[in-house]
Amino acid sequence: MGPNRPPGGAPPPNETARLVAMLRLMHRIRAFEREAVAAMRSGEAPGVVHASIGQEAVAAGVCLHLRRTDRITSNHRGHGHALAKGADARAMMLELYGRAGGACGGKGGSMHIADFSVGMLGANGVVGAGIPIACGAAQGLKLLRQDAIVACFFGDGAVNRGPFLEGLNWAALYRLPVLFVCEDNGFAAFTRTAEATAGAGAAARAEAIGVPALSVDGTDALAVDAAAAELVAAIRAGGGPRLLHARCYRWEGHTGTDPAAYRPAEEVAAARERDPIRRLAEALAGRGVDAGEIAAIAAEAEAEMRAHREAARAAPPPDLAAAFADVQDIGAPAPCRA
Amino acid sequence: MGPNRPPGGAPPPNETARLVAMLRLMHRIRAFEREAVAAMRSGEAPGVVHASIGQEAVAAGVCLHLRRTDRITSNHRGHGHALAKGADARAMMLELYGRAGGACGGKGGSMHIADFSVGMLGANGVVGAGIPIACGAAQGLKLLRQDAIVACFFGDGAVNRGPFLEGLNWAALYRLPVLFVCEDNGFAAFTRTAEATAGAGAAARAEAIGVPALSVDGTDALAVDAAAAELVAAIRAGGGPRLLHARCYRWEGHTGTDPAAYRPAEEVAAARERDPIRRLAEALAGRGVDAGEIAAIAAEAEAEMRAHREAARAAPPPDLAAAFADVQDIGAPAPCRA
Amino acid sequence: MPRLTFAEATRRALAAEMRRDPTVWALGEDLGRGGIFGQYRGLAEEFGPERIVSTPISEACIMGAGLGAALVGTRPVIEMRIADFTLCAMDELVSQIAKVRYMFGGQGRARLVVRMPGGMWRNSAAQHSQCLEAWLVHVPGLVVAAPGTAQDAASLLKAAIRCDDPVVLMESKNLWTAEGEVEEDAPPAEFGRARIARQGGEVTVVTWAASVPVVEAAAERSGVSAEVIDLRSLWPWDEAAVVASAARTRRLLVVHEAVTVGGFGAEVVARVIERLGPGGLRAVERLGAPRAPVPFAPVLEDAVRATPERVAEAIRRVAAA
Amino acid sequence: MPRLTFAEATRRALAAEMRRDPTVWALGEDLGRGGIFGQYRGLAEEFGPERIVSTPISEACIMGAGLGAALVGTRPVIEMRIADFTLCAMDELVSQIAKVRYMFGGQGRARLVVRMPGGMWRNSAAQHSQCLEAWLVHVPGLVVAAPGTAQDAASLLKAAIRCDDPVVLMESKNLWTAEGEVEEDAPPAEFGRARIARQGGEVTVVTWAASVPVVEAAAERSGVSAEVIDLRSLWPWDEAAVVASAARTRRLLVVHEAVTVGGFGAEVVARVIERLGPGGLRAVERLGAPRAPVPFAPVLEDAVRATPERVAEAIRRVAAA
Ligand SMILES: Cc1ncc(C[n+]2csc(CCOP(=O)(O)OP(=O)(O)O)c2C)c(N)n1
Ligand SMILES: Cc1ncc(C[n+]2csc(CCOP(=O)(O)OP(=O)(O)O)c2C)c(N)n1
Ligand SMILES: [Mg+2]
Ligand SMILES: [Mg+2]
Repeated sequence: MGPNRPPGGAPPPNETARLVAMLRLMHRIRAFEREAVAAMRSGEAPGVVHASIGQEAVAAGVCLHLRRTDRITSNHRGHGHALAKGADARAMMLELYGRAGGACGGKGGSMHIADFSVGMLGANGVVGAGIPIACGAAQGLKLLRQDAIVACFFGDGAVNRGPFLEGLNWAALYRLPVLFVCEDNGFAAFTRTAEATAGAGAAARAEAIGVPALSVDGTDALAVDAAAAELVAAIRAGGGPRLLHARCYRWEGHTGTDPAAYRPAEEVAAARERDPIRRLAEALAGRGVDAGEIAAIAAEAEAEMRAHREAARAAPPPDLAAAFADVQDIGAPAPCRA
Repeated sequence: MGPNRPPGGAPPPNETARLVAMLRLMHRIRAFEREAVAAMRSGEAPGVVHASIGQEAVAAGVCLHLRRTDRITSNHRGHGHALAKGADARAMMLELYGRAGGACGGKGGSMHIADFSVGMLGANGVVGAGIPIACGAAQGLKLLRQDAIVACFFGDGAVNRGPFLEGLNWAALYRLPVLFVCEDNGFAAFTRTAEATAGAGAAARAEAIGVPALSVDGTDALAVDAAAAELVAAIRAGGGPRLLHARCYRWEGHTGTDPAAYRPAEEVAAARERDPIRRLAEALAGRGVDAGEIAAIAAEAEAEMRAHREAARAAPPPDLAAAFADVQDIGAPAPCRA
Repeated sequence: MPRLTFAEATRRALAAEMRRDPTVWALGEDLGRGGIFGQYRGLAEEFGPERIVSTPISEACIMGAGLGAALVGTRPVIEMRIADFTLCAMDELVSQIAKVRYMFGGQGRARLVVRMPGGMWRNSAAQHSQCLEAWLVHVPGLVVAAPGTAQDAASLLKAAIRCDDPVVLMESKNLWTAEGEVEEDAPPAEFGRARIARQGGEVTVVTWAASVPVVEAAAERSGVSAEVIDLRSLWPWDEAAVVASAARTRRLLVVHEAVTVGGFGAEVVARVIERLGPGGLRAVERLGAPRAPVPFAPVLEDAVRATPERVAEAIRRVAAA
Repeated sequence: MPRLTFAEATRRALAAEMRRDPTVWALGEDLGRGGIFGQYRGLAEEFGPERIVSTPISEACIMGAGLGAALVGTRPVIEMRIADFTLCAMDELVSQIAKVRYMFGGQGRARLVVRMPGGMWRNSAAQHSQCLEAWLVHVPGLVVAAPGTAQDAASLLKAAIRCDDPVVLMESKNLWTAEGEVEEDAPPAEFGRARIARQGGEVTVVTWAASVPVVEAAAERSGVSAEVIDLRSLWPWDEAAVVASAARTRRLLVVHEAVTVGGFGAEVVARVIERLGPGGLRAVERLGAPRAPVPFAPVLEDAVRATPERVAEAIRRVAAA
């Protein structure tokens, strides 16, 4: 339970509304990614897609504590983070399709989704690369005397790359307002977290580098919400960086085409049993939210994302000139011959 | 006190001989570096020299527990490590002078001293770069079923670079026979350890990554000796990697020409008071070693290194062909025109 | 001779070398699961996890550990997964591996192979599509090879493993599933020897790696008698073969996937001019990518790559000049 | 005009820019102590530790944090201490900084400067002497400059700080203590505009950075009427000036400190030939380092560098060809 919510007892009404918003967001993320994976599998959308289905509580639970002026950096599995920060879902879907009007004009694709207008500073195709960027963003905001924080999402795989150490040490040294979020979904590509990570894991490493950390069940939306509330409050109070270690599970393969044969069916089934969306819905029902309202939220999210996909299918490809634009102002490239 | 020595009481005679050897080694390191710094300051030796004067107990205390077949990797401040592992002092001095017959034929210089014949796999001009190399050396030895370990020396500055994290995690995962030695001399160039390193430091970081660690007073030769004995024994027993965090102080500036004005004179004076060599000599005197013998050890070391310096002064420069040799066999460079 | 994909050809070559020499081993992410292109499939089962080492996502340590292991006498095959990730291990490759023998006066050797699957691959966008061979040719100490046929993928890998210098293999992601005839017992390739992929008398077209099939197809359709030279290795490279051909055709075109500016094509052009004198040639051109990152959308990606149409047009242009 | 060292000229230029624009700041190791060449001396005292940030030895984070700070609207000056250490931050420079604007469709810009003190410097040996400008010219998204005079060191730094693209400054370690006349109020330099350092009619000699004074001295002593062009920036570079001069002299020599093979000299040669046609020139040569690491001993270092004698000889050779 976070500092904002009394431990036990009926939540205040606006609190329930907040959790309903969280449920809606989680449904939207899942519906978006279901469409995205289908689009990729059918060959409609080019490139690869990494889905975070099953992990929605982490993105939603963290980002609902952020303001529009706060920033996030993300990784290759970034649709949920982007949507949770308020990125335009239609522009994102167009981007996945490589169409004009895409969030990055069709030049980024799934792994490079960004929406700077809502503080989403970019997904990243390089594991761990968002960590130093988040640190610098926080440092820049501090220098500009802007009262904003940065959340930095990465996977369990990133904690074995150098930038994890360099970035956490950096943030601690300069007491930067950064919330590091390690989404530990049990795998880095085809390798289990435990096979690649020695010692007690992300939270222990963070503590040793001087970044206080919390570990939570990342499939429990209320737990993530509470932990994020606590950590964000500490950061906003000037306490320096924090790390949230959220244990979860990815339901899909590493990419949309990975059958994930490296894990037993029972393990996947057990994870699906702990569906963060279903459990949050149940909790809300327990708090008196109407079953019809809950069902409608899911249906609306699905309808929204279906519509975005339709729009993406119908959208034209980008203008070829885009290939040569936005490289640089000084010494910009000349377009290729025909 | 390490496992090999009873806590208190008179040490066994061979134990005293061992400590006398340690004292001799420490004197040789200091004498070598005094000559090296003088050679550089006078302009006789080109390039830069990083002296480890004041830190001799670390190199000596660790390497005396190594066998000839064991390997070490080192950093830019590597003369002591090399000498302690048994490298040829004369060849080293010639190398510093950039002369024919130098340890690396005059192509490496102080920052790239190596002596593969005694398992010294090289100093390194890049902070932290020796860490992955040490891990791989240990992994290779294991694959070759060679019963040997690797000691990896680096400074407090290296614990803020990515390879520290990547290497320690790696060694722990594969249970490699590596002794990581963090020589914490209080500074990384002109920056104090505490100004650059958040959290509880090298040992805490190592533990969090799954590498058991010990911290010792690195100016206390007996303490280093005992800790190294314990850690090396654990590694040889198949226990996987260990880290030794040795707190010490560098008496000289960062390089031979750095006046080190960034530290108060009293601080330097206090450090000199804790001279590891004098204290080991006193301990040996207390154990009944003759004062004359102790004085002779110092004098011999100084005479040896003076002689090496004479030899280096007199040695011819390398043959110019060396500049184009040992680049590669396939596609080797043609020498420059005149 | 069996027809094999590049992935399968190199898989068999690596297996053969590992059977032949117990000091050969491989390390990289997810190798135990066969590698992401299947080029290690089944090898963990045959050789065990100590010789097919699945590593954490620690590129700097993968590269640096490979060096350490070479210095004690093993021959590691270092897998970078995607060439772009080598950017996370550049100090280890350039300041350590490439220099260790030289700066220690010949005491140690980095007998190792770095496999870098590079270039465009199905809309992978800016961070997964780079071609950086020009960088590596610029680095003393490294041998650099770039196979354009399945046979060379196997034979150059064998040669790389047996080589006493560090060898970087620029493997093309786009070619992993391409097939070619492969003589499995073929001897290791010889570095620095090009292959005349197509004979011709009007234009000399120099290329390598994934551009080889593109250029072959373009030469076919160009209507010009173009001599296509597949360099196979970029350092050393077969200057003699290129100079001989260009001296005959007096027209030189270099085609590569990498950005033209600062690409290895510049070196080829400069060297041929130095050897033949400017008067030795009538026309020279380089065809590579514009100086722009690789975009995601298929139409945009096509706009920045040397398609067979663009290559054919360039061949005709140079022939006509 | 005062005579200033390169270090002092850039120190003043940075201070002036920091006074002018409160979003300009610098980060790197030991900057609070003035930087290792004195190019930040006194700045921490004037601007405080929040704008002159002394960092841990964390090159990847120094580079990556610089990018993050640029994305929120500041203009960081990223100090790499020694250019070679950029190898520890290559992903951040090449896959992040250079690509961020493009791959996000123009949403963000990396308005930042990367200062890379490079090249040989008093027997620093293989790991502290590299010249990697050719790599960076090959990377779309980057502007690359390489001052050869104290005035340009200042004016290019100013231009870099005000530029809306990421700019890499290849500063030469060997020049930090060299002096030149510096007009402090000079406007920022214009990227892509070369300086004719010496006029001449027989040979065009193109060079940059630490080679500029070497070539000027060599031209003087060569006895040949050599036109010396100091490129000042390598991307964009002043093709027009070089082509115009070479069209006149019909003889082109490019001199640089970096390894010749794959160096930026190859690009200059290839481009001039493409522009003038092979028939437009009578003689072409590149003079750089052999494809070997830089050795430690003074006599060996001298053996691999373009000394004024070697340059003068090359000028005479090209003039005579
Ligand atoms: C530096 C780097 N190395 C390797 C990869 C290839 N890769 C992409 S995603 C991935 C797994 C990442 O695992 P994790 O960080 O746990 O994130 P998850 O995919 O589980 O969300 C790998 C190895 C990469 N993109 N970047
Ligand atoms: C990657 C890298 N960054 C910076 C440097 C420059 N440098 C050389 S030594 C040094 C200080 C290292 O401090 P530490 O590791 O504590 O070793 P010490 O010098 O104290 O022995 C620095 C910053 C370097 N050589 N390599
Ligand atoms: Mg994961
Ligand atoms: Mg230190």
